[in-house]
Amino acid sequence: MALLEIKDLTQRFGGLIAVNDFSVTMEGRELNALIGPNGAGKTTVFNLVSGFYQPTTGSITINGVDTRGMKPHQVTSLGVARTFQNIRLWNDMTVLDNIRVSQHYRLGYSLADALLRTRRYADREAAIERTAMELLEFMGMKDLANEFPPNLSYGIQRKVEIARALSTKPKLLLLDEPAAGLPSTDVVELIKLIEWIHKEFDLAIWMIEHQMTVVMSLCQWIKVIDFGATIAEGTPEDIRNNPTVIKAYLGDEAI
Amino acid sequence: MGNRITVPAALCALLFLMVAMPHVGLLGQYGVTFLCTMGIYIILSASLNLVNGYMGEFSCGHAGFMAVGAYTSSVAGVFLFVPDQVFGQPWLPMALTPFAFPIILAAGFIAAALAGLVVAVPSFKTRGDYLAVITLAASYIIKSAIENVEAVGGPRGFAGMGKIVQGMDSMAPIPWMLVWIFLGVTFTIWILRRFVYSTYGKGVMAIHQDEVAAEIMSVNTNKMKLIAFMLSSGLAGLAGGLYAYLISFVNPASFTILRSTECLVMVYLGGMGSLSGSVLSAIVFAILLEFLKPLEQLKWVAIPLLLILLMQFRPEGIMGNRELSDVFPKLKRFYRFK
Amino acid sequence: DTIKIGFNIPLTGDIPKVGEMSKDAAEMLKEKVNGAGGLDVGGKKYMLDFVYVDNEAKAESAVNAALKLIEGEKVLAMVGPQGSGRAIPAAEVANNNKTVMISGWSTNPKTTLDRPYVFRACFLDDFQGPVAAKFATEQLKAKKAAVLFDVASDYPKGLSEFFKKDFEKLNGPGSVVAYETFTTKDVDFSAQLTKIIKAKPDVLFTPQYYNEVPLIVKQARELGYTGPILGSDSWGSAELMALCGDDCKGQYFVTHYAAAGAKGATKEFIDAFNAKFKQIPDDVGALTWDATGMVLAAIQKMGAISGDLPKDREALRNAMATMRDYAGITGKMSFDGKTGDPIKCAVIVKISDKGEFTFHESVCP
Amino acid sequence: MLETVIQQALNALQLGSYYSLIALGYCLVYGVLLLINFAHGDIFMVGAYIAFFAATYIMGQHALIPPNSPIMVKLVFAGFFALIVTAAVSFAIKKKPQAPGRKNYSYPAILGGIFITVTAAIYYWGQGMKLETGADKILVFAVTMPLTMILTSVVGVFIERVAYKPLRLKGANRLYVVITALMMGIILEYGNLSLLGTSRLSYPTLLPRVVFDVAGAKISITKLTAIAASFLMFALLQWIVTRTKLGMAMRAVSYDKFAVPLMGIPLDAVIVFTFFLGSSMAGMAGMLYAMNFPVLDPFMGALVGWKAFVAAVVGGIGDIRGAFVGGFLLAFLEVIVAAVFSSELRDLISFTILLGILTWKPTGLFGKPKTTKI
Amino acid sequence: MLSVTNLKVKYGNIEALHGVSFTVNKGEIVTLIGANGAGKTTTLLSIARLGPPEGPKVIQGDIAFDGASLLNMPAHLVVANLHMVLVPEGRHIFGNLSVMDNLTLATYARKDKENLPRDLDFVFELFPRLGERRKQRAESLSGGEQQMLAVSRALMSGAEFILLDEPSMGLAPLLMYDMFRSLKRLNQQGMTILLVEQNARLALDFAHRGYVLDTGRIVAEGPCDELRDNPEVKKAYLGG
Ligand SMILES: Nc1ncnc2c1ncn2[C@@H]1O[C@H](COP(=O)(O)OP(=O)(O)OP(=O)(O)O)[C@@H](O)[C@H]1O
Ligand SMILES: Nc1ncnc2c1ncn2[C@@H]1O[C@H](COP(=O)(O)OP(=O)(O)OP(=O)(O)O)[C@@H](O)[C@H]1O
Ligand SMILES: [Mg+2]
Ligand SMILES: [Mg+2]
Repeated sequence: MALLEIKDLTQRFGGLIAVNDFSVTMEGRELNALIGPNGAGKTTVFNLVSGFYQPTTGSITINGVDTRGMKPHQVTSLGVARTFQNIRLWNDMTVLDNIRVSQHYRLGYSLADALLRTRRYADREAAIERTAMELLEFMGMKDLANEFPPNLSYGIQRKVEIARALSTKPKLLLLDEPAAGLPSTDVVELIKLIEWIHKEFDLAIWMIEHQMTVVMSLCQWIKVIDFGATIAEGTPEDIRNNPTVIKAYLGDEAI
Repeated sequence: MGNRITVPAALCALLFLMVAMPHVGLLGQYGVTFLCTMGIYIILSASLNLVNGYMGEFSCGHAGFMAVGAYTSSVAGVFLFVPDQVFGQPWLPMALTPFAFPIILAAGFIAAALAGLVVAVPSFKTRGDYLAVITLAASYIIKSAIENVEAVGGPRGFAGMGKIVQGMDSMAPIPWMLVWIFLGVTFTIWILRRFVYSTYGKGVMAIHQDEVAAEIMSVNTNKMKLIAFMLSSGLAGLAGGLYAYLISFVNPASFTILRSTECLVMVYLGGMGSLSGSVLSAIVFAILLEFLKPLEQLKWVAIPLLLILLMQFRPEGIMGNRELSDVFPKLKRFYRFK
Repeated sequence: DTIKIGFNIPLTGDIPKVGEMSKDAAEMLKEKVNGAGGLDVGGKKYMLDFVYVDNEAKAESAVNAALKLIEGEKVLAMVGPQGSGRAIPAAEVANNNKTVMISGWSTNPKTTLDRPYVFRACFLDDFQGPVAAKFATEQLKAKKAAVLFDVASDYPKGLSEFFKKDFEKLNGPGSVVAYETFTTKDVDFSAQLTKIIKAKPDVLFTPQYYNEVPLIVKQARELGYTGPILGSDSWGSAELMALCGDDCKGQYFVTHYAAAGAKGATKEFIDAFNAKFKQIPDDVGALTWDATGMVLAAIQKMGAISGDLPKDREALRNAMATMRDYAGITGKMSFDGKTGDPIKCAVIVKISDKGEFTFHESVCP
Repeated sequence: MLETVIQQALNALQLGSYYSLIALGYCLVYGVLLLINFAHGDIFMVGAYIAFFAATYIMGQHALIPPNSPIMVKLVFAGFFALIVTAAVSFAIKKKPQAPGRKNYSYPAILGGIFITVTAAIYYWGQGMKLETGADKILVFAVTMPLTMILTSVVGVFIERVAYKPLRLKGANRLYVVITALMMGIILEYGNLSLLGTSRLSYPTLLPRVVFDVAGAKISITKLTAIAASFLMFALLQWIVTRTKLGMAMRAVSYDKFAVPLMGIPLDAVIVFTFFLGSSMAGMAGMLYAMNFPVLDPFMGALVGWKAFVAAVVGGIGDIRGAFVGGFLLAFLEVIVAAVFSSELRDLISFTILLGILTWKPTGLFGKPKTTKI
Repeated sequence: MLSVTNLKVKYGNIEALHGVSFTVNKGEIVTLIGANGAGKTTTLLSIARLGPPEGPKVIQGDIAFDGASLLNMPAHLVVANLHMVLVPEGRHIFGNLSVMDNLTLATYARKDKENLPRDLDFVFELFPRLGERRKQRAESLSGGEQQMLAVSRALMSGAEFILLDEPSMGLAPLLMYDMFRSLKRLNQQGMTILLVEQNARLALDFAHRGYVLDTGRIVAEGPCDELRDNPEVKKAYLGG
């Protein structure tokens, strides 16, 4: 059974059609990209998958569960995590807390436990903290655990956001323009990081990205949409040489 | 672990002092009531801080929930222990009052918490200043509802709680209300601290800082809001109950918008999202109120002026969103904030 | 030696006028007595020392104030609080601490209800209400009456209920054709008045405070109500005419005393007050004067002051409870020893075309 | 029957006109700074008092300068008074953001003119001449209104400068500004109380007490004025906010103060102008209110202020139409409940309905739901 | 035209720039490159005179425009009188206004009303997408569309000197290249440009001269071709 299955998804905003019956299936452990001109509907697709919008028509199933009518936090608990096009960390919480709170759906203790400080509470909190610290350690941010996001550079914040997403133990990780605003040098690192995550955490990654270096060097399968509808899909090679894609999206580099 | 007992020990010592001092005449009734009022202020500001500080909403109807608690506790008490023309003969002998009192207060807590639903449910969809008005409307509704219930005396108010306090005194000659309020304060701080320092409760702060991110990062925002509002209003109800028995008389006029305003001032004066801030500000506020009385009308020019100046120098309140233990790390030795 | 008496009054809060009036009256009385060399108790002269504590018109600060006076200041007796909202809780405190308290103004039965140490200087709603009803029926020849009052304020509410009861007793059920309410601080009554006018009453009874009366009367007239308007003692303020102007002239209200055309002690009081504070004292002032006066009279009645506070307070209480025919400026008052409520007469005042409060008739229970 | 319906409708209209006028002030400031200016209700109160002193002074009833004082005193006083007014006006004009930086020589002329006329006017009335005929009083009304509006707005702007601006520059959480506003309100109330004492003031009748008869229903000229004023003000504000670039700038400020100067817009000027407008409306409302409910006390602004705030929000705070409609909605609710059900239940029912409306339309009647783009 | 000398600025009490000096001549394209947190944005904010609470506070040094110091000129006059406009990092569009209103507002302080139609056409031709979204509430625009709007606003405000902070952020390649080409065109028509760009290679291709910023200091400068060949720069910013 497919990890993610989107069938003829359509999203209207008033008059305008942001996503126009869009379909895709992803198996576990894939690393795919969704690209397309600005305003093509990429982020909207992600918003629909993560349950932030309710689709006008069409269906989204995750591991065979239809997510229609689910609230985002329920979708997340099905194993879908995401990052945002513009970073959305909780700025008044330490990095560590950011990563602890995002495990909310699997706290494993109740309000009563929290107030009475039961054994279960103690164990679970310890476990949660452990997970968080491990994650930070993995990503080499252990010493930043008690920093507040605003004091971190843009690149690090991106990494923290990815860590936060990972802490929900996702099977599918959605990255919305992870390389945006990173200097060329950091982009190289980011590529390594994503590759590593994909290997290490045994999950599927689906990313939106405008920097072809990232997309081409990472992804196995690329889907190109414009005006919400698929205009091309295939391996990096196919896409790089696909005339429609060049015309609608890639353009020529000469300045 | 040493640091685990220091705080309880300190509290017990305090409690002992409070019981002992009046006996050796170190603390008169006036002092006692003053401390009581202070205690009630602490409960009010700390509880409102959960919603206005930690969750970042702007609830300005706290007095309404206080009223619910006050009336419920009063009626419950009178119904159980005092002969009353409306509620008939008492059900229980006075001797039981000291034991039944926590239950009476609990009744107030629960009733207020339920009243909190009136605000919590809209808060799923509504946010910010719209919610502020909902809370405001709620408090108006509550007040005007009470005014229309003849059974509790309408605007004339409701009395008879004095008997119960006397009843307790006849059991043992200690400043009962002070003790109860002290326990109430301890309970409030205890429950709030445990809530906001658990990962569970931190969900509330996540909502404050970025609700969308919170929802998508698996925080069940509606549930958290529900809990926060009910807990907050419940504690306000507790404060109300204690207030009712302290004054041994309640009338709707004691729960006007002004009361809510006081709560607001204390919360923001102390700092959004700082329990120790709320406690501090409540103490400061109570002291100001009492000791500036000689200024008569000018008092109400002086106090706001002071507060405004204070905010100019500390635009995030006395404590900001930090706790005493963050300001004086040494304190951490005595208790752990985990 | 001195005698200390405490005043628990709203110097701030939303009825500061009440506090001010009480304080002025008290100050005047103090000067009068001390000027005469002090209060003569059993041949010994005592200077008076009055302590004023603000209760902000809030219940809890009324309690604090009471305790402050009783414990801190060790007063012999406490005057006030004036409003029932404050008087009831303060009374509880005073009674528990076995200290005489007398409220000038609180008309709520709860205030003195089985509290031997608590007294008041004014008559209750259940007396004033009937008086108003009787007057409306007999003098104003009213068959149908309308009532407009503030539900959120206990005093007007209680009064209105008694008026309704008695007026319907006199003129048959349903004779109160409109029974309309508003809430404290409202200023627009046109909706209610429209309803009232539609019901075509012969008289409009509105037991509201002097600052609301002008608005009610003005709006009633503008909406075309022409009949008489009857009020209660809460009208009886120096400010009424300043605020109301011509609209109020020719109207009646029930009260404790009539300023204009007053005689004897009453007149002296008014003139002195007027001279001192450049304004006519309202009923709060007068009642505070009498309340305090009664306390002093009772002290004299005690015969001697032992200096042992609890004992003196006890003695004072007994002296108060058995007070007979105290000739106050708001009329003769007696306590029957059982309750703290005085037996006294009410006065019907007519507002003359010169805008003075003129004596119309006196009604006794 | 019909008669009563009309009468009640008129009652609701005139009550609503006050709610709306105040609500508009709230809404204006909120629409720019996202600041619930809780002091607004009390600025309204200040407006009423200013209107009182202005009117009584002009009518020579006031001892500001006793009629028999020597000419010089009067002149000096008049000049001083005129100076305040002129200063206020110049402030208003200078800060008008249309022409950033550009020099404009017409101002000195205007100001001079204003100065002279005001001096003359005040000197003339300073004689303490008694005004008997209705015409004179209407003249007084005509002069008092703008005077009140200007002076009140000076108060409003002053508060903004000394209390709100510093906090804004410190980047304080907006709720701290809200609390400061609350404090300011209290200061105004008790400041007034300790200045003028506890006795209330009675506003003089300026407009003739004519009562019109609409199909048996009655309405006085004062009430009509209030209603008319509220509609006029609404139209004016609606025009400014939606039609002019200044209005556009105001809305921009509310969304992102940071970027406003980058458009070449003088942020401060926009804010000052907003407060100027808002407070002058409060002033106008205060005066009309005082004329209709002629008992002035320092707390008169509190309740009506809160209610107007509720109205503004239910209408959809930040939206001019919302405030306007909200004001009337509240009034009609109150009147209808009082008229149809028993008036005891007025607050209970009307607030329940408002609460219902907000639950059903989470951003009020006109408020646009903020599309959170992620 | 613009000369920054020994600029030191603080956020609260953290010093973010420790004495930055550089110049931009009329009709030039100059680029600032540097790692995250190097101080590029800070520099631009100080030039645009955006101060606290959000912006930095200048504590030393000077910013001069045509020789005259800007330090005590309010931000809005920098735009209105000097026609020097910043496209801020993070877009800062007015989300509650429509796309069209955003563009109109940008012309607030503009005197030469006659050129408005021309510029509007230019913008819509450069970003056709905005033309289609004319009526839409700006906050619901897609990331890239918002970026387009931010740049367009600057173009509408009749700028003669434009400060760009990561204009390509979130733009699709095609559009990005189009935009840079158009900017080049504008530059040839006399517009002066100060560009901050994460994609160092692109920036160096685009600009005439460049400065390399590292933790609040200028560490290298010169014509772009030189910088491109400078080994340190290669290693540190062009990713080898
Ligand atoms: N809430 C909304 N209301 C109205 N229109 C919207 C809304 N959200 C998105 N849109 C429109 O839908 C289209 C798709 O938006 P989306 O954010 O998915 O684009 P995108 O592919 O992410 O573009 P980019 O690469 O620039 O981020 C855009 O044209 C946008 O204007
Ligand atoms: N508002 C602020 N408050 C405090 N420090 C800040 C603030 N903004 C930036 N800083 C600090 O100033 C330094 C320079 O930041 P700046 O944003 O100018 O760097 P940058 O080169 O623009 O980075 P980026 O490539 O991420 O845009 C950084 O160390 C940053 O942490
Ligand atoms: Mg996107
Ligand atoms: Mg930057």
